[in-house]
Amino acid sequence: MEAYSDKVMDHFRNPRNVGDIENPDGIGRVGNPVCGDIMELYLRVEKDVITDARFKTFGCGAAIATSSMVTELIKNKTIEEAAKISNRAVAEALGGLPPIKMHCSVLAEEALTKAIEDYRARKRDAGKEG
Amino acid sequence: MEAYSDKVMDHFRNPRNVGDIENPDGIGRVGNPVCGDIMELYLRVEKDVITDARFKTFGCGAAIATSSMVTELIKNKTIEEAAKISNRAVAEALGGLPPIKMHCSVLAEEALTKAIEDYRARKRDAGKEG
Amino acid sequence: MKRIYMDHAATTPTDPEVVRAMLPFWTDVFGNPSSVHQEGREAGRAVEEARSTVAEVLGARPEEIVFTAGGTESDNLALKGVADAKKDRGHHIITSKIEHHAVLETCRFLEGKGFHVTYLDVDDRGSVDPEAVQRAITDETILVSIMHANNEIGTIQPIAAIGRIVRERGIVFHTDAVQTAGHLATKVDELDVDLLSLSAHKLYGPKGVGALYIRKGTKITPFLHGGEQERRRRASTHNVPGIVGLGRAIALAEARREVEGPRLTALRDRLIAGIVGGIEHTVLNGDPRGRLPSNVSVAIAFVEGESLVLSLDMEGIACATGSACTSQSLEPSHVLIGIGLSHELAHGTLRFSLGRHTTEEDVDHVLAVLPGIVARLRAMSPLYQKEKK
Amino acid sequence: MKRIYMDHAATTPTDPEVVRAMLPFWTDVFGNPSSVHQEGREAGRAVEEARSTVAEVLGARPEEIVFTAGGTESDNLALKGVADAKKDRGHHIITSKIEHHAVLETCRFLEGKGFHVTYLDVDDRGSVDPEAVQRAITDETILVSIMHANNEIGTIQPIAAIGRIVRERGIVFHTDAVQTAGHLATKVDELDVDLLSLSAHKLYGPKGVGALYIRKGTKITPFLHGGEQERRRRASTHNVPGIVGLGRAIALAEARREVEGPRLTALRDRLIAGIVGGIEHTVLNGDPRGRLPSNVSVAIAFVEGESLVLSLDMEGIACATGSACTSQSLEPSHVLIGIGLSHELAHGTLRFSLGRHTTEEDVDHVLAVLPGIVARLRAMSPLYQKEKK
Ligand SMILES: Cc1ncc(COP(=O)(O)O)c(C=O)c1O
Ligand SMILES: Cc1ncc(COP(=O)(O)O)c(C=O)c1O
Repeated sequence: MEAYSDKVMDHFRNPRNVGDIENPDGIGRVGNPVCGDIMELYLRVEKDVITDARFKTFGCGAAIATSSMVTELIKNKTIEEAAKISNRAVAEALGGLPPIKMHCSVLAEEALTKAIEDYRARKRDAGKEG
Repeated sequence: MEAYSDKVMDHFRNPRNVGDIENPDGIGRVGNPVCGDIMELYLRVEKDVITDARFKTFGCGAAIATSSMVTELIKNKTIEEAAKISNRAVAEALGGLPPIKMHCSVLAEEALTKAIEDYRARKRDAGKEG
Repeated sequence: MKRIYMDHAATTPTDPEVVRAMLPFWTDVFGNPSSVHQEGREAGRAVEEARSTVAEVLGARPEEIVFTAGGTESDNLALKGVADAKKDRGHHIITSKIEHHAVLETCRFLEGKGFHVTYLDVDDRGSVDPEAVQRAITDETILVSIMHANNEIGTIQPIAAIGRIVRERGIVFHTDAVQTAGHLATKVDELDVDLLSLSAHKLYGPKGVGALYIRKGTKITPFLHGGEQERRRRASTHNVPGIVGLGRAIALAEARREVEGPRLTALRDRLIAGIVGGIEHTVLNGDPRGRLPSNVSVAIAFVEGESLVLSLDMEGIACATGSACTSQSLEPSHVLIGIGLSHELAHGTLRFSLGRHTTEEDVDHVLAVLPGIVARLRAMSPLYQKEKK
Repeated sequence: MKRIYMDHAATTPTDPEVVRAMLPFWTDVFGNPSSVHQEGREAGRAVEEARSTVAEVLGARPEEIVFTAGGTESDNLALKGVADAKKDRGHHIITSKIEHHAVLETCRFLEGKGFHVTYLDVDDRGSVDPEAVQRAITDETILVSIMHANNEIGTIQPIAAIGRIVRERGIVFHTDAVQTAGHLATKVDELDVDLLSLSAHKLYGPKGVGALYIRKGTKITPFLHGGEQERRRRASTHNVPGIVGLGRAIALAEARREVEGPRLTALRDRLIAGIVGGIEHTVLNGDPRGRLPSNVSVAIAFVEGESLVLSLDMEGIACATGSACTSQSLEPSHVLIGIGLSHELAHGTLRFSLGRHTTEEDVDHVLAVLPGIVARLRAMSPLYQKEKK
């Protein structure tokens, strides 16, 4: 198989920000067991800035590495900035992915998008409540 | 390619009885350039006994070896005895032939048959004349 | 770090004795066996010796052996060759859902050419029921192809029982013995087969060479068209060193088979017991007894196979998740789905395939390392979390 | 007795440096490139390096190279693959009467599957006329296959001129470069081809491995069905040592090509002059100038080729009569008949194909030995006798 980059292997070996966040401000859950990848992304947001991000992932090396990388990329970014991070950006930050593994970066982008959507929805709801 | 037996190679290397016979008592000509083998067999016959046999052959190693062998096999045989020599007998005397070369032994048998026919025809004609 | 290679079902290292046997045939006895001259004849003799060796191991005649470029070509030649040769008699082919892709993809290709293929179900241990074969046969059936043993889960099929049923109906019977030749007994009369595929690199021979046994009288259209090699059944200049290597490798494998089988079986069962007994939520795939002596296939819940393989690789252990050939695919293994595993468990399956150099220490090392890896990956897994809750 | 090998068109000895390059890949770097683990990745890297080398020599991109089991498989994949992929556009194929059997027999097979094949005539030097290709094209034409140089008579075809005509009509153009890769320039853009076949054992690489160049965008149905290797264009476990050997061999051949070509050409012309000038009733086959630097093909009247080859063999000289692949056939070579030789002259054709180790002394030794052999065989020949009378 085409080898992973050193960056990917580093993030696979030592994934950053594994775990979940109690009472998160946003959650993104994507993937399913059929394709073999499930990602959960948890956000802690304060004043529209992501102060913490954590993930849990069932998936291949690339899935774990992209999850780890996406948490790193979004930490201390505003929601607006984070929303602009594309799957390409994640893959590039990892020093590239084998072509057949690009879908993992897509999944990571989707998890992020969902988590942000979830955050925004909660905020809207909270706004209504408040 | 499947190798020739030592006997075949011996007869190819040192073919017996190469040449023709002036005013032979029988000639057999078989084969054609399309299949790549042409044999001419010449007989000297005295009192129905083959006292000399010679050949000329255009053909592969097996064709030359079977020609040589057939001359050896028929020398000093009566015409009747010689007529019974089959292609199998020629091939066997050579220690066998590769399957794809068995047609050469068939050709040798045909040359012999024709030469004997020719001899008998001449004898008949001579009888008529005489 | 010492490497522990447990992926012999993907490929084996070539036996150094096999390499030595091949060596003269590149630079010294390098002729083309089709040539008339000495260089050609010497090369030809080496090919025929190897053919006799392979024939002997299979209990076949030399002229029933055709050399190919590997298991895939043997399977393609068998299936496409018989389908084409018998197309006037019928268009129905029977196989199983858990065959190797070399058989399944060939069947799908043939479906595109107007053939009908029945893909038989297997039971939860991966076994094909001979009676199911019987029931699937129609007047149109021309060919049945069932593998001798499965490359992923190791299940050994009742080939002789199927062969009896199939062949008495005058239907051609093929078995893919790529995982068994040199490892189990593969006498073609005992197996009752017309065609048998094997591949050298699965039995400590070189990659890129294999053979197809073709029972005398079996009609088959050539697959590779060209020169007249292999009695016109397979064109192309003979891979002389490779063929010599196959001959030597299968002779060596056959000679040690009866000692090696039980040795591997003991190691296999130790590894299985250690994993299934030592790690929660794990289950053995395939048949506990009727399986290849080398095969350990376990489904490890809540984690994904590639990350297990990578983690083990970092610890010096080489193994596989599903079939090596399809590791690039996103779909879970058709074999594991075929025996009824959930997608999740299929994705979490590890295959350890043991070999000649595998020792008890190796097995114990795997057993020492694996639980920690599983625990670490489960700790990251959203599925495991849910299970615990 | 020192052997003089002059049958390099049948096969070449593998370069010892190529053998050395392959050696680690049987026992050490023995993994399956499809595997995830280190053993697999290392093997995979070696395959990709070889692919880049082959691509570079052809002026192609690595992803346009598919590794196969030799020239025959490359030709089969090219022709059957394009025929199947393009069958909805048309059923007409154009080739020449003097192609290798790997192309011709494949065409005959395709005729049985409903394709129409035009077999173009060649002139008396064995050349295909580009305008004849142009005239043969119909709206139904999907594929043209013309070899780069002929294996029997050495004639080099005007590939670029044909390519221009064919490709501008949107028709796929294949060339069999098995005799030229590593020996002549074979840049795919200069040759203007979509597909190009080559085989390692003709360029001092190992037997049983080859490649097909497939220009990006060319639709082709796989020939070997199975796993997902080679971007799904050719299934089967990679023959890693063989592929590494092909890479090394083609790099070495390419590096010495511009020196070796003129050297061989001089030896070739010396041998031709010596035979045609020194032995009565002999004639050069093919094109005196537009021919492979290594090829000497001469028709020797009144004698048959095999007995010439055997006689030379006894003197330590290895050469061929017509194509090695078909030396088992009784029919005279279709190539020699194709250039208008009589059956008799075709049967009496000798091919000397020179190579890296051929020296001027070797050539002179052949020239010293051959006349006696010819005389001896002519003395036995009933045809010669007639000529003399
Ligand atoms: C059962 C089975 N059949 C066929 C094959 C294909 O063999 P090869 O890779 O030699 O083409 C394999 C291995 O890859 C296999 O395990
Ligand atoms: C022109 C040509 N094409 C194809 C082939 C077939 O190559 P291989 O023997 O590697 O299959 C050969 C040689 O045999 C050849 O000379």
